[in-house]
Amino acid sequence: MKYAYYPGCSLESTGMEYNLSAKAVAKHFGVQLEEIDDWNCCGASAAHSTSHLLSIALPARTLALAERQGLDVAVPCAACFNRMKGAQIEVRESPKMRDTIQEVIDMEYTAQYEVKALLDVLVNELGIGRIKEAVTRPISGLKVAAYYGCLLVRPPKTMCFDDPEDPQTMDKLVEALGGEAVNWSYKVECCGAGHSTMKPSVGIPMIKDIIKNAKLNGANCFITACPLCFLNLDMRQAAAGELAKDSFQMPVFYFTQLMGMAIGYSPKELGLNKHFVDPMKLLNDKEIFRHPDTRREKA
Amino acid sequence: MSVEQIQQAEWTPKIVGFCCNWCSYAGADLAGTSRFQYPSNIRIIRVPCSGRVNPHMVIRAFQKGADGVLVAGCHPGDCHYSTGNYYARRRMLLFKRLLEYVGIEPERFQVRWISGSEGQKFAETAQKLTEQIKALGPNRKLRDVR
Amino acid sequence: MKEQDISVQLSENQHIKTEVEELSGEQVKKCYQCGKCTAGCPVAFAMDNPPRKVIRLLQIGCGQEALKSNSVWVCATCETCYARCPRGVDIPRIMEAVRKLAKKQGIIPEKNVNLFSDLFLKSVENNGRVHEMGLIVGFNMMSLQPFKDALLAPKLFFNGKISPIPHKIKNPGEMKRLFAKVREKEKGGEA
Amino acid sequence: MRELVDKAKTIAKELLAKGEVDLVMGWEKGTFEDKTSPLFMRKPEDVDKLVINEFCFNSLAPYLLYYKNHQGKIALFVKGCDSRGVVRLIQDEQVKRDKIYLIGVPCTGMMELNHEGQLVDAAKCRGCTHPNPVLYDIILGEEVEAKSPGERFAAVEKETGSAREEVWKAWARNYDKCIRCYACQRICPACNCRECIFVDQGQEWIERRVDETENGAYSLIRAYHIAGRCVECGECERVCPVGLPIMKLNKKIAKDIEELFGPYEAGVDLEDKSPLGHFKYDDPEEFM
Amino acid sequence: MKRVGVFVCHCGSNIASVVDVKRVAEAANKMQGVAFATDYQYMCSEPGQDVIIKAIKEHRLERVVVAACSPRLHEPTFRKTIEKAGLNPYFVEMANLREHCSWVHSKDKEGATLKAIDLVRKAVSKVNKTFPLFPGEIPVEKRCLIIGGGIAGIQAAIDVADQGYEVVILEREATIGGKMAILDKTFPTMDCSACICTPKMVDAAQHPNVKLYTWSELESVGGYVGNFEVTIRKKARYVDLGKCTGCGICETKCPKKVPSEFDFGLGQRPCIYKPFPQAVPNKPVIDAKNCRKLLENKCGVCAKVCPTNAINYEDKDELVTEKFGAIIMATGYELYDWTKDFGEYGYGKYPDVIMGLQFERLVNASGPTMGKIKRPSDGKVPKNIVIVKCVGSRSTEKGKSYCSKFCCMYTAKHATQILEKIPDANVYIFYMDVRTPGKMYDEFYMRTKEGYGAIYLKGQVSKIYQEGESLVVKGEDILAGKPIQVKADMVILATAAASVYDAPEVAQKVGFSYDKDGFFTEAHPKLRPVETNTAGVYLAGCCQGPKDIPETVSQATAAAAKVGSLFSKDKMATNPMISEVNEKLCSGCGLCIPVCPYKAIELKTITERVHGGQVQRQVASVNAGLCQGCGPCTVACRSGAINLKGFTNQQILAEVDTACL
Repeated sequence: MKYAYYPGCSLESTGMEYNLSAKAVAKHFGVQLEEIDDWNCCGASAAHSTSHLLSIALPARTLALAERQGLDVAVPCAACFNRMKGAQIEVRESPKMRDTIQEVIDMEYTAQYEVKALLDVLVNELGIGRIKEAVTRPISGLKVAAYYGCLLVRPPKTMCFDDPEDPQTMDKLVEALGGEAVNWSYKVECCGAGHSTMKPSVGIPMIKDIIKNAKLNGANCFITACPLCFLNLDMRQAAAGELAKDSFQMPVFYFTQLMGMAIGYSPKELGLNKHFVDPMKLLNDKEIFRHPDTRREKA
Repeated sequence: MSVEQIQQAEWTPKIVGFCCNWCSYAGADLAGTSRFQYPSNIRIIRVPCSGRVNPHMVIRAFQKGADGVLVAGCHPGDCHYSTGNYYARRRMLLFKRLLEYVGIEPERFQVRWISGSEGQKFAETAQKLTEQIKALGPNRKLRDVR
Repeated sequence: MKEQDISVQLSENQHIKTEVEELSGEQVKKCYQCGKCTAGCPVAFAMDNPPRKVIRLLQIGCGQEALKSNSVWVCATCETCYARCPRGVDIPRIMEAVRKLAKKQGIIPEKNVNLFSDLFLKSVENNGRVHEMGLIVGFNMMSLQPFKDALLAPKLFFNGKISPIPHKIKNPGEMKRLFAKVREKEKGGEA
Repeated sequence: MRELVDKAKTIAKELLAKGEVDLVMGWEKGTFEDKTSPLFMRKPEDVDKLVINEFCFNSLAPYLLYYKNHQGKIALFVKGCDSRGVVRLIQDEQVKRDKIYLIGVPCTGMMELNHEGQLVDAAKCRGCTHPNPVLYDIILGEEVEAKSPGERFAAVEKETGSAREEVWKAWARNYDKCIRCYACQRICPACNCRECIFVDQGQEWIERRVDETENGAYSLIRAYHIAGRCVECGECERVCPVGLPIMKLNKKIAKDIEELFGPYEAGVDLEDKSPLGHFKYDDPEEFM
Repeated sequence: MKRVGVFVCHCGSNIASVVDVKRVAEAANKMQGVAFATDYQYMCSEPGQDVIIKAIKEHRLERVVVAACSPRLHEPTFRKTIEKAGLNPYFVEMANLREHCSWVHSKDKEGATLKAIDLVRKAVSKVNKTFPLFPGEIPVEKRCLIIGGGIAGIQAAIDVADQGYEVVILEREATIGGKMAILDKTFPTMDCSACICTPKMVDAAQHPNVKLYTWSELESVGGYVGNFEVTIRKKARYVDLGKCTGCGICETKCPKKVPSEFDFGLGQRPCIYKPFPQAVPNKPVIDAKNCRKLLENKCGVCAKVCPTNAINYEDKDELVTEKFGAIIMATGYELYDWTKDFGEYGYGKYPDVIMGLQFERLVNASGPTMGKIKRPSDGKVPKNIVIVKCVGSRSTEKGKSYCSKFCCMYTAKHATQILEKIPDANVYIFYMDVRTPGKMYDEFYMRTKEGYGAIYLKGQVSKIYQEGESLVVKGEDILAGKPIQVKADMVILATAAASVYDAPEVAQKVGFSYDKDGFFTEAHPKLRPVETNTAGVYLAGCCQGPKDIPETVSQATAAAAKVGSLFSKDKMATNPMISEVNEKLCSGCGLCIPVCPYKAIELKTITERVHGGQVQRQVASVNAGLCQGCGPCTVACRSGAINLKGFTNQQILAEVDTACL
C-alpha cells in the first residue's frame, strides 16, 4: 500500500507525536506514506468561515500536488481530512467549480484520486486481522473511550466511512489491541476546539462534559484521531477539571500511539513524553511496558 | 384595407380539440356552467382518455383544414384510467417535435392538462390558442387542397 | 418589545434572505422549525438565538436580527445539526452565510472569533502554513489577554511542539497570488 | 470482409448437410459488381454462390416475415444492423428465436459508387454504432471497431436556423417526389403489420393519392409507427427509388427519444422495453 | 348512409336564447343522411322523449342525434329513450349545444348558431358509423376473499357474511386479531381493546359463512372481477386443528422458551404456542425455526403430552386454489423500524428506549409484566418517562415523509395510562405539532395536559443517551427558545406507521397499484376511496394509509357494502364500450399489451386455414372482464387491428373530418 501523505500544520507542531507514531506504525505495516511535496495549510475552519471558494482552493492546491504523485491521499488530521474530502467531492461533482479552482490554483486538478482518513487506511484497509497478528504487547487494562469528534464522521453524506452517530472503527481497533473500548455517549460530540482558544467560556464546558461522560462510563483514557481534539482534551483537561471540581487524570492517545505501543514501540518513539496529562502513570499501573515481549527482544 | 387584409380580419381559425371525457371534457362543461366566455371556433371531440388520441388523427385534422389542434387530458396522476395520460405524454412529446422538425409551427399543435375543476383554464386555453393561431394565419401545410 | 409588521419586514428584508440563500445554496423555507438542530447543538447554550431561531428570523423577514446574532459566530461548524435535520437543511452553510453577510455589514459581535480566523488566514497567506506560536501570541496580544495560557505555552515550547520560526512553503508568493485570485473572483461573484 | 467467405461457406454447408437447418439466407453476386442479391440456399451445393463483401447491403431479416409459417429452422447471415432487425422481429413476436440460426458477420462497412463513379463508404453506414452483430449463434472472424459512432445523429444535427417556412417548403418539395411504392416499409424489419393501414383503404385512415397532403401524412405516420422501434439500418433510405431522406425523420425521432427519455437504441437488447411502451412519472413536459 | 333523426333542444332559454335552434334544425334537415329534424323545449322531459320515440317510429329512424346539453349529463337518459323505441341504446349521439356552445358564446349569437350546426353535423357523421353494442355478461362467483385478519378484515368479513355471502379470511399469523389485539386500551374512550376486539374475533370465527385460513399466505391471484382464482399456501402448522382441543398442555410442557413476537421481545413464549391466550383459532402452532424436534429431532415432548395426539411433525405446506368474486385487501401496517436509521436515539441498544406498541404490551394486563409498568432493563418502575413523537414520520431524510396520523392520540393515551398507574410519575412529550381532528379527540388531549398534567414540550429530540441508570434526552423547547434536557427512566418512541414490508409484492400479485410508501392506491382519492383501480378489489384499513380504529372499521364496512352490491346480481353486465381485436389484421406483435393499465390484453394462439394447410399464429385478445375502455392500446396498434367500440378510429376520424369542414 502506498499513499500520498498530508501531515498538515498541527502535526508539524502541537501534534508532532501523532506524526511520529503514525509514521512508525505505517512503516511497521509496510504502508508507504510519501509526504506531499510542498503541501500547504488546508485553511481549516477559518477559511471555511470566511470564503467558500478559499476553503476549497487551499486544500485543492495540495491535492493537485498529490495528483502529480499519482496517489490516493492519506490524511491523519480529522480536520484537514474533512476539508480535503469536502473540496475533492465538490470539485468532482461540479465542473464549474473545477474550472474556477484550476484557475485559482493555476494547476490541473481533476479530483480523480481518493482522499482517505489515516484511521480508515490503518484500520479498515489494513484489516483488523493483520493488526491482531502484529500485537506483541496487548494494552490490556486500558479502558478506552474512543473519541471521534465532529469532523471524522460528519457530514455523513461526504465523510461516509463510518457511522455518524455510533462510529466503531477505533473501538474495533482498541479491542484488537487487547484493550477494552467503553460504551459511552459523547463519541461524536464536538469539543469546540476553536473555542477553547477564542472563547474559553464556551470551549471549556464542552470539554468538561466529554471527559465527565467518559469517566462516568468507566474509561481511564481517550483515543482520538484528531490533533485539535487531542490538544483540547490534553492541554485543557486541567482547566476542565477545575470547572468540574474534579481532578481528571485521563491521558489522551492518538490511535497510532496505542497501535505503536501494542506492536512494541518504546514510549519515546511514540512521543508519549510530550503529553500534558502524563500517560506513563496509567501505562505503568497497567504494566503495559513491563510486558516482556517487546519488539527489540524479538529483533 | 386591401382585400387580403379584409379577409385576414374576417378569417377565424378552425381549431379541433380532443378532450378526455373525465377531466378536460368535464373542464369544458364547467367552463359552460360557470359561463366563462371563449371564441366559438373550437370544436371539441370527446375521447375516453388522452391516451386514445392517435397522432394520425391530429394529422388528419390538419389535412382536412384545421388551423390548430389541441389535445387535452387529465393532469399526470389524475388519469381516470391511472396511466393513459402518461403514454399520451410520451407520444405527443415525440410527435410534436416531429411536426416542428418538418416546419409546422409549434403553436398549431398544443397539449394541455386540464382537470374537471379547471373551467377557467379551459376557457383561457381556448382563448389563447385562438389568438396565437389567428396571428399565424390559416394553415396551408399538410392541407388537402382539393 | 415593539411588534413588527411582518408584511413590511418580509418585503424590506427579502434581500437578506435571498443573499443568504445564494451564499449558502440552501433554502430556508425547507426548515419546519422542529428544533432538532438546537437540541443537538453543543454550543447552543452560548448563543443568543439558537440555530432554529436564526433560520426562523430569516423565514419571517427579520434578517437584520439574525445578522446581529452572536450565534453565527459561536457556531463550531460541527455539522451535528445537518447530520440529524429531518428536512436535510444544511444549517452550517446557512450560519456561515449569515456570518459573511454580517461581516460585510461590519456587524461583529464576537471580535475574538473574527480576529482569530483573520490572524489564522494572514498566517496562511504569508507562510502557506499556520505558524501556531505566532498565531497564539499574536492572538493573545491583540485580544488584549497577553497572559492567557501563559502557563501552558512553556510546556508546549520545551516539548518542541511550538517553535518561534514559522514553517513555510517553498514559494510563499504563490499563496499570496492564490488569495488575491480568490478575492477578485468573489468580487466577480463567482463560486 | 471478403476473407470471411470461406469460413462462412463451410458453416453454411455443414448446417445444411447436417440438416440442422433447411434454409440458409445469404448473398450472391448481383447483376452489377457493386450489388448483391439475396441467396436462398437449400442444398449444400447452393452454397458455392455465397459471397460476403462490402456490397452485402440488403438486410435479410425482413425476409423472415415471409417464412412465418415455415416449419424447419432457418439460418441467415447477419451484419450488426441486420441482427438488430432480427431482434426487432423477435421482440415483435414475428419470429421465434429457436426457429432461427444466426451467423454473425462483423461488418467493416458497405461501399457504394458515388456520382463520379468512385467507391466510397456507403451513406447508410455513417454513424453506425453496432458494426458487430448484437445477437448470433456463431460469429465469423474478429469483432471490429465502430468507425464513427459519434456521428449517429449527424443527419439531423445540422440544418438548424433556416426559417420554418423554408424548412417546410424544402421538406414538402422532397416528399412531392414520393411515388408511394412502399419499398421503404417492405424492407423495414419494424414494418411488420399483417396489413398496412396505408394499403388497407377499408380503415379510412388514408386515401391512396400521390400529392403533398397524402405524401406528407404517409411519411410522418410511417416514421411515427416505427418510433422507438427503428433499428437505424438505413435500408428504407437506401431502397428509395426517388432518394427521399427518409432516415432523417427516423433519426430525428431516435434523437428526441434519447433527449426526452434517456439513452436508448432499438433492437440491441432482447429484454428492453420500447420507449412508447412504458413511461416515467417524471417524464419531461416541455409542451406545458 | 343510415336514416338519422336530429332533435334540437331549447333547454328552456338556456340554448334557445343564444342559439337559433330553428335554424339549426333546418340546417340539420339538409344534412346528408338526415331523415328528420326538429326542435323542442325540453328534450329530456317526458314529452320531449316521446317526441323522439314517435319520430323514430314514424320516420323509421335508424340513428338519433340529440343536440342538447353535455352527454356527461343525459346520454344515459336518451339511450334509454331510444331503447324504448326499439333501437340499440348506443345508436344515439349528443351534440353539446349548452355547456360547449350557448353558455360560452352568449355574446356571439351568430357564431354560436354556426357552431351549433357544426356540432350537429359532427354528431351525425359519428352516429352514422356506430354499430350496435351489447353489454357482455360475466358470471359472479359470490365468495369474498379477505386478505388480512386484523380488525379491518374481521369487520369486513362479518359485514359481507351477514349479507349472506361466503367469506374466507386469509391471515399469515397463527391467529386473527391483528394490531388491535396487541393494544391495551383505545382512545379516546379508554375502553379495553381486547374486550371489544376478541368478541369480534369470535363472532367472525363462528359465523356460518366465514372460513378462516390462519398461518397461511397468498400465493397467486388469477382471473378478474367476479372470477378471481386464488392460490393460498397453508403453512405447515404441525398441529392437527381437527384433533387439537386447545387444552394448552403442550405449551406449558415445552422446554424451550424464545422471545415472543407478540410482546415484541419483552416476554417469552414456548416453541409450540398461541400468540396470546384469546387467540382465534385457540390452537397452537409449532415454531419450526426453534422447535428442537424439527431442528435436531430431539425432545418431542409436546407429542408425548398431547392427549389427542394432534401433533404431527411430518406436516407439510399445502396449496389450495379457490374461486372468489371479490377481494378485500386488509393487510394493515407495521411500525417503521427505527433501529436501523436513528443512531442519535441509540440504534435500539438502550433497552429502556421502546416503541409505542411495546409499551402497549408493558401496560397490558395480559402482557409480560401483568400490566405493571416496569422498564425492560431492570424491572424498576420508571418515574420520569419521555415520549418522543414523529420518529421517522414527517421526515424527508430518514423514514417517511407523511404524518402517521394516530400517534398524537395514542401518545396522549400512553401519558394518561402512565399517570394513572404511576401517580407520582412525570411524563414529558416532545412533539412537533399535536394533531387531534376527530370526535372527542382534542378534548382527550386537553384532559391529558390539564387533567393528568402531562408535560408537552414543542421540539424534536436530537439525542438520547445512557448516563448511569438513566437516559438523557436532549431537545429544545421551541416555545421558550431554549435547549433543554430531561433525565428519564424510560423513553417511548412514537415511530411512524409504515406499510407492511411485502405490501408491494402482494399488490403486484393481486394486480393493482401502490404508492411510493407501499400503501395501496385507491381508485379516486375523494370519490372512490375504497375501490382500487382493479375492478373487484377493495381496500380496508391501514393498508391504504395510516388510520385509527374507527376509520378503519368504517372503511371495512364500506368495502363490505361494495362487495354486497357486486354480489347482488348473478351476472355482471360489462361495459360494451371496450377494445376489440380484428384478428384478420392483428399480427400479434403485442405492442398493445404493456400500455394496458388493467392487464386486459394477452396473446392467444389461433388456428386458421392458409391455402389448404392449417397454420397457427398468435393474436391479441381482450378480456372483457378487465378492459375498462380507455383506448391507449388502439394507438399502440399500428395496423388498427385493435379498436375501441363506441370510440372507433372510424368514428373519431369522421368527427375530425366534419369538424374541419
